[in-house]
Amino acid sequence: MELFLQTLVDGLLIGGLIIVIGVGFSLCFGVMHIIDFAVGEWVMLGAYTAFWMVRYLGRDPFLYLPVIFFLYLAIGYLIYPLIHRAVSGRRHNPALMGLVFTFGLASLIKGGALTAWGFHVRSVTTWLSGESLALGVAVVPALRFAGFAFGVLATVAFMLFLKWSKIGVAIRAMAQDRVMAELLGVDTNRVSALVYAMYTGLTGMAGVLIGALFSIHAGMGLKYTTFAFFVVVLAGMGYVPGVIPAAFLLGLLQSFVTVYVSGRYTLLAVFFVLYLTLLVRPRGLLGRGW
Amino acid sequence: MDMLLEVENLKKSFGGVQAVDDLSFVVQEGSITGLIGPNGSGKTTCFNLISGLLRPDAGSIRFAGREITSLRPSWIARLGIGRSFQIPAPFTRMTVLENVMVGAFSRTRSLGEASRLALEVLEFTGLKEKRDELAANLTTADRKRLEVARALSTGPRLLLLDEVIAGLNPTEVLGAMELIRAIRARGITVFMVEHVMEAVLPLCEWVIVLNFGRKIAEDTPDRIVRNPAVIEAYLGERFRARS
Amino acid sequence: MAVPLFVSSFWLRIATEVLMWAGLAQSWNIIGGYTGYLSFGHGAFFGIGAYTTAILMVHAGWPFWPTLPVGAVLSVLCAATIGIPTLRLRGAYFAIATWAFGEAVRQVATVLEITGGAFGMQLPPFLNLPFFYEAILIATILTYLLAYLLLERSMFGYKLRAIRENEIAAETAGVDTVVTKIEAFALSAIPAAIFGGLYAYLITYIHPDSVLGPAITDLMVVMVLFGGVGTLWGPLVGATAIQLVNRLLWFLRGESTLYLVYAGVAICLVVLFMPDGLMGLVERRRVLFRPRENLKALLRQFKL
Amino acid sequence: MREDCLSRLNWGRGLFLILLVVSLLSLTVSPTTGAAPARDFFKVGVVTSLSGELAFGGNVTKRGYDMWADTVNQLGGIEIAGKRYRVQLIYADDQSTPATAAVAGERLITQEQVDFILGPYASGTTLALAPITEKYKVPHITGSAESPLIWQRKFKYTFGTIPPVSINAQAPIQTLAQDVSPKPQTIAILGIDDPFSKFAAEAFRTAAQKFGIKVVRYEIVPEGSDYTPAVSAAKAQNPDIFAIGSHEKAAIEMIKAAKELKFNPKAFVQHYGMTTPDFRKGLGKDAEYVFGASVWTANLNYKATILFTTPKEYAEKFKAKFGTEPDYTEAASTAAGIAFQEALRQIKATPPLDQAEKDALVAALEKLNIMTFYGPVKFATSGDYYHSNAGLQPIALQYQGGKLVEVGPGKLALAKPRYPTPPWDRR
Repeated sequence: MELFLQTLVDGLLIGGLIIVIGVGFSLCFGVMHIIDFAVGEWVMLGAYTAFWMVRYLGRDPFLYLPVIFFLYLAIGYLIYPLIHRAVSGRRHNPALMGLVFTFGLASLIKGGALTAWGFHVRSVTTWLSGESLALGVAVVPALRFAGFAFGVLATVAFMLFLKWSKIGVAIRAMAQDRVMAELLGVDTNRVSALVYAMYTGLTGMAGVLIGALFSIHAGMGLKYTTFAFFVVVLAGMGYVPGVIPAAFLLGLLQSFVTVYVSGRYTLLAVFFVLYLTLLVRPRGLLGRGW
Repeated sequence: MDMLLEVENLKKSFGGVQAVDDLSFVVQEGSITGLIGPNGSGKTTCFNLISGLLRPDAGSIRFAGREITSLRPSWIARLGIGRSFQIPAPFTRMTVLENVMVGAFSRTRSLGEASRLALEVLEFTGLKEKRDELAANLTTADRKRLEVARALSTGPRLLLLDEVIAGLNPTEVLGAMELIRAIRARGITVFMVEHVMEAVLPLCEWVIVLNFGRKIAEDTPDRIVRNPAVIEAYLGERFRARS
Repeated sequence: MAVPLFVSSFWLRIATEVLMWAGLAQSWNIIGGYTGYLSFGHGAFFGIGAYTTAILMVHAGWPFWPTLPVGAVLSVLCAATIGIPTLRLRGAYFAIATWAFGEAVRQVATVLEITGGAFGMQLPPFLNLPFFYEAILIATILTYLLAYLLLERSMFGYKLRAIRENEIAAETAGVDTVVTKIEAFALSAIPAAIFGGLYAYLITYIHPDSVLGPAITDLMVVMVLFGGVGTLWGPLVGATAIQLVNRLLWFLRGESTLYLVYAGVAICLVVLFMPDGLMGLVERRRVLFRPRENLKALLRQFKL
Repeated sequence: MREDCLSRLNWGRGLFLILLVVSLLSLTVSPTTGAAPARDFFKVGVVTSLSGELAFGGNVTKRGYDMWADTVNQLGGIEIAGKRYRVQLIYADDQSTPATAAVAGERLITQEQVDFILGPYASGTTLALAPITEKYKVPHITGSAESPLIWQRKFKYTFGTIPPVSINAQAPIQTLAQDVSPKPQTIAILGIDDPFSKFAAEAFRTAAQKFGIKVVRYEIVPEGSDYTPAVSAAKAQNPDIFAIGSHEKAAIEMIKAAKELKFNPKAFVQHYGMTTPDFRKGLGKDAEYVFGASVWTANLNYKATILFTTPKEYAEKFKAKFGTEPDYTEAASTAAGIAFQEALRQIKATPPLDQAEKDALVAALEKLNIMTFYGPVKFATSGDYYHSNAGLQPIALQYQGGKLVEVGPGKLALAKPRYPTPPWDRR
């Protein structure tokens, strides 16, 4: 029973972290119809940025969360025109080119990180590292809880922003129908740029937490790309609220398979569920996808 | 004359909008039938439902006595319904001939035979001279012709034409009307959505009028233009002033 | 008749590699280039071929040649399994599903007993390099011949290109797009599996990371893109250029991670400025490489 | 009519294709490896990972090989029958992939015509290189690869100076079973799914069973997964020993997870991974008390005569040259060079080596039994560990006061093992 509760808690905590990546990624897809293969690489870059900032500026990596958010917001905003160019109508198959472009971007970022920083494993320590809370019989690592809380809060804040702000309304309009939004006077190019920027900002920020929880190395992105894909398919591609249950499902799937079956089959179980979803409910578990 | 296409109680909604609402009509074999209505009245949706690109929420479509509701578009095409698109959708990096050959593969598996069939269609539609041009390089009028040619190449009994005349200059309009008549002369039934009344009225033998997804009238063209409901909904001031 | 082009077995090995990549790139081109559906897990078929050959030779004692068709058939079955649910959906789903498939096959190979798990597998050594050179040469020629006959000279090729250009229009023109796409995907898996089997026997040691790693798919995509998507000779040109540059860099600088950067930059630049690849430049069909205009267009987009 | 349709399809292309087929098929070649030109130095090929995933380890072997070559050349070369012959190392990067390792071997042997080869860092690349050296009958010693798979294959021309991991990893378990009290009763083993780590985990299990420690959980998880659930599951068994079969990266994450979960077994056991600087940096004071294994440290008291007299001397010279402390891989790589050097001296072969001399070199290596600063080098000539170094005894290490200390097994101990490990907040 104790192990069961601990497994449940572990799973939910993993899920909480994945939400942040999933929300940005899903929205990015909903608005721009582009899958960003570099999603894991933004996580990796965020983690490295935190590492270097702590190395040269000292203090706790959590302090740099806002800085990193705005840094990657800016980077995303500057990269967007390139993506726009890749998918603009002058090409024969814009959607294909967009995919290939982000694929190349991922290779570029990963290769750059490997070349610049090598295969060393780095880690950062926060004031919460190694601390834990007791929740009944289960132990809740404080850092994980912080990650979870951050994930949930960031997602809620983001949803509120989408719901209430003027630009949020434009974003939702675009996610529904791009052409219609354009006709209604939404500057789709600007909105897309903002969405991409927010997505890179959020993902970079998630990278800080992931880096603090695990270790930081250039190859860490691959796993989060897989998770992001899993989450959006389960949520229904482009359906942002679906990300929350999907991420928790992924977390629970991981922890329960590891504990009660074997850690070797964890990723296989994830892939199996992904395939089953595509087969049976391609529009997501809630059937609300694109 | 037989009924080639029978549509019964067809319904389709997008989100909260009822695009096609309880629509029933028939198209007689060998006729040229027009489908008209104001913008957003559900004409193209209706075409998409017939050609299988959309699945209806309710209702049935029968073609030559056979139920075709919810069949895949390629099956419907092979059964004998060709269609053109309002916004021409040529295979841009293929030549005019190759474009039409793709449709001809519905009738044959041989390259040579497909090429023969395609050339014949091109000759008929007046595109033979341009057979080796890339589709991307065609003028708007030629693209519309190519749409028709590709639809014809599948060997249809019923041809759905979605605004093949709109956007053409007066000479081209005459050419297109001539082509449509020639198509019917070959025994192919034509069912067309069109905005340009100057073309619809002389061409069609029967006209169906939609508004907000519902059929508000159907009749011969000369009677349609005098139908108050139609005038009210659609034709408006322009035609009243002329008549 | 014999032309002594290669003086040492080192260069013969390089030539063998170039030919293999040319064939692999073409296999990706069938689905990614001609059909316009991006398979980001194509390396999985290479790995399935490699493991099939290894398992049949090591555990079942088969001779080499009959293992190749078995690997090809298995790959076709896998392609159909992945293709049937996802090729009904939009291209983005297919990209994700194939990517996940690639990762899943790697996981399976790592977990199973019969594949040797993370220990990899060793095949009986057969170190006759000219044999492999000629076998791979023939496989590559057959791949190109297949591509030429099926994609450039038959009904199937027309249908694929129609799907790439406009899927809805193709469907209404009577092309059963789902079946055609699944056929194309299954077809594209065959050469990949054959090369996998040849590779396994050539290197004699295979491991989940070496035959199922993401790098294999990456390279196929880069090579096709660089050479020219959806053209017959593009993959050959791209593979030759990229693999030679790869080996040259290795020879001169020996920095393999920098190579990832070059590949990434190459992909991005090709997408942005040269979407038809080298073949596009050669054929002067659409030279988008006009630096000044491109720069201006880019700057315009910054004024948001 | 058919012509109409096909006229656009360029017949020239088809012709080009046919020409290509003909010209390429006509290239029937046989590899030519003629006799090497006369020279008065030994050409030594080195295939190792200078780039890619294993570049860090590859550079470790490179330092070891360089240390050997530079020291030999400082003395004027290898003395053979009264004359000295210098050595020249020629590096070929294997990019951490088997395919490139094979090409690299091919290049060194056929292009550079090297006399013998010093082998790669990793087992996977070694397994791809060994068939090439076998094909050309070129002697090959790896100073690092240690997977039992290499030795099971019984390559005639391939040797290794490090004993297989399946032997080494037993050392800390043996120490815990025999040298501490009360003796631990239970062990949970968590391994990573790569060849090296999996062999280590299996070695832990074998040793535990041999020394009467009950294995309460044994699990292999894939690299890069979230280890917390797996550690939770291990914790639930409340074992005395928690053993981690992995490289340093996963070990760091697992120990972090253990701390967060307040999992406090009486001993943490790792093997080579814990000897790396990354491990200590990554964990800080949480690295304290962790047990590990090695085959060599600078503190051992071997007495030798060839090139270096003691481990201490080697370590000092190494530090003066490279600025870092040598670890066991660097020492083993240097020892690989020494093994070649001694075998060459015994058979009195002078460069360039012809095939008969290369075969004689292999025969001499099989008979070799020498004492070096690295310890005894004697290659097994039969059994499951064919051609691996059977002379060495593995050592158990522990972090004590931020330093690695030899704690066993038995007489090899230079300090007493600290056991049991205190709770997390008192380290």
